[in-house]
Amino acid sequence: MTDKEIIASRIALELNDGDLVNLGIGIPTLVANYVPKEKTVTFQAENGIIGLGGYVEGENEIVNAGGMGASILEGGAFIDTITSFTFIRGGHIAVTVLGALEVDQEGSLASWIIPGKKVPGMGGAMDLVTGAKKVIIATRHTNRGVPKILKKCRLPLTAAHQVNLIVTEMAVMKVEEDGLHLLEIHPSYTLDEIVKATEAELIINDVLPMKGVNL
Amino acid sequence: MTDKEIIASRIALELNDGDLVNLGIGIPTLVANYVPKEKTVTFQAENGIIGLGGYVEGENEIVNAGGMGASILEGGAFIDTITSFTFIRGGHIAVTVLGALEVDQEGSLASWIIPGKKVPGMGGAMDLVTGAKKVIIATRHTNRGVPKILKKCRLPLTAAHQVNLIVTEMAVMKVEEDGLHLLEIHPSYTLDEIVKATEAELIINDVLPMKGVNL
Amino acid sequence: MRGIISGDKFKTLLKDGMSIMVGGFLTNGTPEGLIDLVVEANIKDLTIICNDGGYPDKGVGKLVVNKQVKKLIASHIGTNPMVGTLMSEGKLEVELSPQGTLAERIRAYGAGLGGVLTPTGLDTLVQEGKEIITIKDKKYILEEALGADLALVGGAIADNYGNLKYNKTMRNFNPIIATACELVVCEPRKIIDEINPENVITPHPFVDYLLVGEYND
Amino acid sequence: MRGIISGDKFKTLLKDGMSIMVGGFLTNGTPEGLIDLVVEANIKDLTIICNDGGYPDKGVGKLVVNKQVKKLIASHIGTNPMVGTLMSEGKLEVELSPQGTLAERIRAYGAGLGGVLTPTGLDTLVQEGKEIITIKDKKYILEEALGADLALVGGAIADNYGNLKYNKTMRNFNPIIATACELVVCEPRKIIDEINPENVITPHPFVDYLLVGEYND
Repeated sequence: MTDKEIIASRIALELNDGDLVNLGIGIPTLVANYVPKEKTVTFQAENGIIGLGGYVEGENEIVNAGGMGASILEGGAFIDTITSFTFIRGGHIAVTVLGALEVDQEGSLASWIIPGKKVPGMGGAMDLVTGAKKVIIATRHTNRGVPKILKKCRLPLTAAHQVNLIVTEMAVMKVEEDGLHLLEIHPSYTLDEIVKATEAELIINDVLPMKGVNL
Repeated sequence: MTDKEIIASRIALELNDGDLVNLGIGIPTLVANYVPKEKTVTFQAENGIIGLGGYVEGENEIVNAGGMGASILEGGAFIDTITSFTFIRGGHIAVTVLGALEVDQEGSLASWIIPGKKVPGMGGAMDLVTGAKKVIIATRHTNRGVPKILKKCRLPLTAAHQVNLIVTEMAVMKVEEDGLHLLEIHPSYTLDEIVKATEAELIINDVLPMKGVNL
Repeated sequence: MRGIISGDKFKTLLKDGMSIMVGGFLTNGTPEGLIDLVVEANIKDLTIICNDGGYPDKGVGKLVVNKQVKKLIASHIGTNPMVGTLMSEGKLEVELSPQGTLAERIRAYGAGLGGVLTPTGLDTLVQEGKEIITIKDKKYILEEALGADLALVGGAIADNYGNLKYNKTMRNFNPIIATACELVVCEPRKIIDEINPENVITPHPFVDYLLVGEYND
Repeated sequence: MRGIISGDKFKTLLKDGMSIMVGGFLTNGTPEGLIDLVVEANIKDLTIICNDGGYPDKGVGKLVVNKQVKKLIASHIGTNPMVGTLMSEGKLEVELSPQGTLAERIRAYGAGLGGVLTPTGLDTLVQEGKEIITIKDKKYILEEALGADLALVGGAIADNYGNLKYNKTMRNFNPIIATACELVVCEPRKIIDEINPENVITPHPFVDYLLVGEYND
């Protein structure tokens, strides 16, 4: 499995039957490929779909939140932006999975701006991180060796203290009141390697091998 | 013409082609009967109709804002309460016509409660009086001889300073910055009779006979 | 949506002291079968949130008459004399909210907003005890968001997925309350295979249960 | 609705310095024909309010590239590099608003509310310069209501009365901006006789003009 596949397949295990889920662009989108057949998970696209289906090349009447041609599943609904963010901000989204530039041990996330370099804007990410019941960050553990999981984010925040779980190709970490707990590690990495690749202080008890990973 | 017919027919002249109009219960409802054929006026019922038609005895799937069986005209729409009050509060209603317990020379209205006696509630009236572009009060000039058009309302207000025009069976009065102007009087009444039946101070210049009245 | 629910199962979800939002406007669009089950369950001390007080024999009026209601939040109570009577006897607390404000307060809760900034009710009894916020020299009343434990949704055509659209004027408060309650139960007028995705008013994730059968009309 | 409008008549409604809201999400549902007319009219110093900055050759991006825009209020500008370039050169003011907040601000204006009380953006750059309101121990940013002079609505199926429904995901911001502007012009994808009253999304009184003909797709 590639790093992306490891992350996506692990996160898929966090989705429960009946969940309404919003997946961000990039690695998060891949999570949809790993939902077990026996679970009914409904995906939302914040531009206005309940029941988002897969990509459709050349489709331009139905697009997903990345503006790509997409489809709607049976039983779905097209909604306006207000209704879409009523779902998002109102706590009706069980899980959102988003990428990160930085994420920290306090559960804060930076993902929308690198001042002076790149200002894509926050789109729906600030609402998603604030409103979803469970916020999962899907990210590579480092940016070419530079830690992305920090003590405290240095880039401007997307939201403070809202992240619940961080899943990387190396580890699964959970944000708790007392700090960032290392829950699972990928068997390809040693505990030492993971600690070295992480700026955040990891609270380490009962670490398990990463679930859902096929070696 | 009865008093009610005088009031309703005079108010109908205030409606312009293309107006979206909300009529309250009672005398205001009668205004719809006097809209000239050449004008296209769309009526709204705040419970959720754009394009309200007439009463329909026994109809229980479409009701008007009084809970009575009603109809929808061609080109109409059924809407929810939020959309209905987006029209109302957002200034999308050109004219609302409402009844009054009391109305005063400052344009304040009392219509929803007689403390200790009767508390029907304000329903949609407070939003209508606050949000409609033009607020017309349709009321008998007095309550069995007791003035209803006052210097200052004594009953709890529905809204302050929102009324634009007051139409009774005796007169048409307009609320301006400097006070309540007597614009028109019904030919059956003398100026003196009208002044006596009114507690409010009337500013009197160029009074005309009431328009649209068939003697 | 979790699925179809029976009347008996529905009754097990009811508890004394609950807050319940009920759709309908002067009972047009009110789910009478669900109300009857709440009457049968005879739970007490309810906070009922509804556009109006219904009629003594219809809508939330039945709950008032059966003395199950501790507090009623509504915009209009003139059609049910029992509300006024119990209120003046001090046996029922009534909070009157302008209709548009009531709808916005519920919507705000459902949408994760803290409250509503409305000009409606300024300089009236409605503003008493509430914060006034000035924005660009205009005043607004801060009305707090309003949620509840249970929504009873009526007037709907449902599909097999739990999506809802609404019959004629029965829409009114129904789609709004469906966004603002912990548990949302709908008593649809009928169930069809699938609603066209462009015509869905309440998407299925807002709905927990459909109650069907003897309560359908 | 006032009626059908020609492209030439539409151009007479345009003025330098206008604020214009444009529907669409990454140009899905954006009325390209109306945008082209605004480009032709070459009015300047515009404030454009749209979900995003479009693409250089599509959507509001065409107005940015043609240097007609003084200020852009949007949630995302990453798909149009010209926005970033002009912004860093100080030739374009950009106000970034979270997508849900942007939609709510527009809705609030259309609904006569003074603003929005949202938790989104707390403890981020978004809250800078804004009032924080505490309700029941929770903090919310007060975001002001946002209206404009002109709404350009796309992605719609219209009927002869001016009622609108929307095609698939083209709905997005379109019905929202239609409530919040002095003048609302829609470029529908097609016009049908009548939309079922239960399926209308934007009722005709919100719409001023329909632009049809060569700009239809």
